[in-house]
Amino acid sequence: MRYIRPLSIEDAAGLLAGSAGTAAILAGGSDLLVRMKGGFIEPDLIVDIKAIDGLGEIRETAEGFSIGAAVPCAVLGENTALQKAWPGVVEAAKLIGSKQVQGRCTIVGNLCNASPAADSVPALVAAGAKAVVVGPGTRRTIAVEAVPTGPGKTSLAKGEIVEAILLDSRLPRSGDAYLRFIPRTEMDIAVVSAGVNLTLDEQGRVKSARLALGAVAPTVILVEEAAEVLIGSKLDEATLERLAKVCSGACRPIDDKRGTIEFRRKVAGVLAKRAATTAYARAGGK
Amino acid sequence: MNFDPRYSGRNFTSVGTRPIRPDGVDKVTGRARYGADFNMAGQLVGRVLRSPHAHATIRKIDTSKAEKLAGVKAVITAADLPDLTDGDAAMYDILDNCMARKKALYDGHAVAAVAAVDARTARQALKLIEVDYEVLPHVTDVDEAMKHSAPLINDAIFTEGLEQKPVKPSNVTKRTQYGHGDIHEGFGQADFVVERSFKTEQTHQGYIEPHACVANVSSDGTADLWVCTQGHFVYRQHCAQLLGMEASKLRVTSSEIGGGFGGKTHVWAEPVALALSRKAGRPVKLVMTRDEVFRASGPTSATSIDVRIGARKDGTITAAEATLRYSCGPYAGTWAEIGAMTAFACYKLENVRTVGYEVLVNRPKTAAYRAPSAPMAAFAVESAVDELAKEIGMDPVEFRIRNAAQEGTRSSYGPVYGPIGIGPTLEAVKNHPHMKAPLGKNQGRGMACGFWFNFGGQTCTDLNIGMDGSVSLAVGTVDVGGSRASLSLVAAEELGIPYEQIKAVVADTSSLGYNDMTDGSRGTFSSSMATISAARNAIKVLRERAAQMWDIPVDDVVWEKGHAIAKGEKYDNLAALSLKEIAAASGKTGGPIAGHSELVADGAGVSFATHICDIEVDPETGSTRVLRYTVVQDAGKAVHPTYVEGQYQGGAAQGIGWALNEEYIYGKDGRLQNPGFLDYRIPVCSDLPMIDTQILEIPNPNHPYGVRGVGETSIVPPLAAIANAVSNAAGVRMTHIPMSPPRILAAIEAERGG
Amino acid sequence: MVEVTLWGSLGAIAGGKSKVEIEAKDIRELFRKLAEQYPGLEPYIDRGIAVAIDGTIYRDTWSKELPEGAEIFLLPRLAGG
Amino acid sequence: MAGVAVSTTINGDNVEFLCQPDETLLDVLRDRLGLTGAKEGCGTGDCGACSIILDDRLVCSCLVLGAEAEGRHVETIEGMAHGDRLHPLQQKFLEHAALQCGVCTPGFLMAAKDLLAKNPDPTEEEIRFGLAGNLCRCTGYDKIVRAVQDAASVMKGA
Repeated sequence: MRYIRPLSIEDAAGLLAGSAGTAAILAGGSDLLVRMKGGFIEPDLIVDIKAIDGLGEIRETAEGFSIGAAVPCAVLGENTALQKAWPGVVEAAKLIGSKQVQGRCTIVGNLCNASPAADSVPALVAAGAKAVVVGPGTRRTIAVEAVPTGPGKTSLAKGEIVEAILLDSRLPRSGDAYLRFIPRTEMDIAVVSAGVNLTLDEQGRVKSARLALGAVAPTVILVEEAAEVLIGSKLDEATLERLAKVCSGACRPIDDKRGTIEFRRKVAGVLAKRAATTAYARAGGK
Repeated sequence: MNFDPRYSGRNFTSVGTRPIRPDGVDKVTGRARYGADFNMAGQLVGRVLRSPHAHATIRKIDTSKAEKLAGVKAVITAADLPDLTDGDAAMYDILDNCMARKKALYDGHAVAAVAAVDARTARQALKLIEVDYEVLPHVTDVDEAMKHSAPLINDAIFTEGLEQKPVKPSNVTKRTQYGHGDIHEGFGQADFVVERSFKTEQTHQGYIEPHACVANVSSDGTADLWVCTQGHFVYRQHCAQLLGMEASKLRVTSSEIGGGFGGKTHVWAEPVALALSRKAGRPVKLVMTRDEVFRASGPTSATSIDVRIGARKDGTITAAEATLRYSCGPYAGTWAEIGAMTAFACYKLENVRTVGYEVLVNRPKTAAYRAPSAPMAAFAVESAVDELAKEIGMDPVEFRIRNAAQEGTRSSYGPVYGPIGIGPTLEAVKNHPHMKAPLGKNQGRGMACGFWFNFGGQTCTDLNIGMDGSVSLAVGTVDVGGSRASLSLVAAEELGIPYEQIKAVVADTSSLGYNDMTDGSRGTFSSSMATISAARNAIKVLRERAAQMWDIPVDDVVWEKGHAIAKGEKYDNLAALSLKEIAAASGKTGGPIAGHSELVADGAGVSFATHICDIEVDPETGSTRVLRYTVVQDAGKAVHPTYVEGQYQGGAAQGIGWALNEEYIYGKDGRLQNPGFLDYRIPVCSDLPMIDTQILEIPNPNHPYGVRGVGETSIVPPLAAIANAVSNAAGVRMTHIPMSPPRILAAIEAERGG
Repeated sequence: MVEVTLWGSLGAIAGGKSKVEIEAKDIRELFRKLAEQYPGLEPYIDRGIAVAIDGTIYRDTWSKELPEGAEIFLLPRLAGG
Repeated sequence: MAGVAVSTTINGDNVEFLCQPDETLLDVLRDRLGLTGAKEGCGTGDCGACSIILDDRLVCSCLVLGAEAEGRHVETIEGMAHGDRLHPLQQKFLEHAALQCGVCTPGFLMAAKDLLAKNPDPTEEEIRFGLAGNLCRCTGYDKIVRAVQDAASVMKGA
């Protein structure tokens, strides 16, 4: 086993592409080290990307925000501009693990770990976030929902690294929110989760909407019908009930140690309602 | 000198104060040494290979490849731990649990172990051990295991305690029965009867420190064992017997212990570590991973309980009955029996009958967990009691007060009670402001009572007085939560000297006589009795020495407030001699001054508690929040009240976790799905409110200061108190613990649907 | 002479009796005579039996006297946490 | 497997060590450097008993590789007291009996120190959520929360 800390993203991609055995990217390590401890992975090469210039930064650009792959989630919460523009994304990122894990974990790691229950992913999908994917001599930008393809599986090719997550700058009258259900108040993996992102028109009606659900299918799902229900509404009681129904119906959950099919279906609808209500209020809706 | 353990009322100087514990600074600076914090020169790393199957015959184990791996110094299987138990069935079960002999009986059962130069080599070696399993059908559910069609876990088990000896083996090892009166007649007199079935899932003690030990066996037959344990003397006995060693040649030192709650009263990997060290000829350190702790140590029983209680319109219970089925893991136990004994212990009953069934399942061996078996029985009984009060139209507290046991009541398990605290705890709850606080929407209040026996047992304490008058107190009961502080207070009280003048230590097995474990809430009860006795013996010596110094008869010397005083007018010119002055002269008056005590501390007082809690339920998700929690419990006498409160709060918190979220989840394959703190959800700080406590002191007549045990009773009421609160908040009776959100939501939906 | 009450399961072994009369002055004598009169009880006594005397439970004290007229109750020995 | 040479700062002292690439910082602290104050309760970041402060961030040392400590500042429980003078949090933990078995205590103290450094005047709720990554099985957290509240008021006054 080797541990290497490259200084450029190109070197990192090259190392990964050129490795003969199992190679792993180390950013926060909060998933990788747990898998190593459990014996689920024994990498031959660990590529620590934290020394790569720029990867540990959040950059504000004309188009919005670029969050580097090595930025710990705790730092997202400390960035007031990001917090103001995308409170739902930030609250989702801040829900990952404990304070201890917050100091290490990253939203890119959360995305690439490809768990259907990943906290930041429904919020990122709802936000329409994009991932910058760098490979040996390649660079492409894709929608975040295109990264995970199933539990623990991604669309990334050997040697590819997600360098950053891009979030658009905010239109007026916009708001997002993320809610998850866990049995305790902290330290749990989401049993069900919902991310909602809304923009309102001048009358306070929903103009555009994106809603994503977590832990109810093999990957986080973007529920198109939910957006259709929301658009044009002022989130009256009937709309919220329809939203809940559509979201419950969109679930394809399983029974496991964390919850039952019935529970996940029901609670997906409840969380969608509640997250939509919060996002609506954040967008200035009344 | 004959020691008189009877209670004598007195005014205390030290007992009842709240000084800082003697082991405190080491624990806040990281210097305290726990099981895994000790190392020996040349030490190897031990690791255990565990069965992935819930039930399988072990056809063959091939260790040859592992043995050839560079850095591997020993590989052992059951063959290296030959059966020396000589027909002792209980010891054989311990041996088999430490290392599977013919069959692997649960997911996580040890089948082989290695000692290697480092962890990586040890891990690799485990992978090279080839075990040929024949997988057998398994059963993990307690009710399923009782069915005739269930796979047999041990075909030599024929149920004990039946009127007719069974002709076929089964998974039920024993039936036991308790009670008195005639329940048929009693139910005949009832105007209201409540009958319900309950289930509770298996939980783990959840101590934060995994089992850890360092074993060092010499070729001369002597050995040392450093280990985190609740009872190093018992560990010595068990290890010595299983390894064929002489007990006195095995010195066991108890490390600081990072929680036990009953889980560290059983040997698990310690005999394995000793066997590895013996084979390798080097010290071996063996530390369990968290996954191993869950899969292969500790858990309590899963249960299935039926309860029937009848009462007259006036609120008098006329009959009570319960059938309790407790899982034991794959080895015989007495868990249902304890449940059967404790179930109705809070009440004064004319007609009562409880029947317990001990049930084998393919799960880890059931171990004691804080008032073992009592919380589940209390959950079932106290839920039914609440429901019955509701049917009659009585306040649940009043209903319990009306039926509470008192001095002179025949307990449901047999003996007649002496002075007890159930009535006072109920009266205190009735008058507690918590009971009158307003509740909001979706909020409910519940209360429940609990009982635990408390134990005494064999205890040995040495008290040595230094030449400077400082006192070292050597005790043999492991300090699990501040007992060195409380025992120092007791020594200070008896000797009449300041607490700070005393240093208490837990002595190793070669430095002190045998002590039973710190279990059954006995630590402070028993060791304080032995400390009082040792101090009184020391005082006798101090008086003799003072008499020598004054050259007067010892009968004229009394001990008061840390001083020898010559009694009588003729001695008016003699100034009192302090303990320090007598100690300073000890070299000339007969040598070292000490007091010793070896005794069986019997007469531990039974203990009762009543808890109140408020819960909010989210009716859309089944989520719960504990809003407020109050514990009222009888301590007999609180020696160090802060640590008594700590025991009350800690037991309540464990009970809250059990009630709401903690459970062993097995897959269809018989494998444990959640062997980690991520999905075995013990309460975190943000899950709980402050836990208010009220200490009652109803003296135990069988202890000089009136002390009862306090450690365990606090985990008995929470399951029921929370179930009653959730039921009141959600408007539906909860019968399955834990009341996880999916279970609560399903119950609410079923109620709405029905 | 003391009257000794046996818990449910133990009674079955003593020929279905829930109470037996024994001439015994202390716990040691009680155990010895019980084993003599009801050989089926011997393994239980060996495994450990607790004796409640007027409500107080004794586990290991052979020398404990059994006062005339006291309520004597035999119980199994238990595990604690 | 070749070892990684690491040069780092621990509790203000320059420390150099050699470790395996897959070795956690917790194992390095405990097994190579003799700093056994950080405990392994789970090895998966779920209990917080191994909490340390790494460049002003509270982390679980079981989820950090030893190799990652290169050039960084590590604070452990062993560096919390100044000589024989206890940190106010340590003192208040003792006074409030905020520990029973004490195995979680070093982790709690590091987490509480980090919490108060970032939020000197936390509410009870902020303390409870701030310490949610540290499991305690003995106390029910009541006395821990009170000790942190008391320490916060002492430290504000100082």
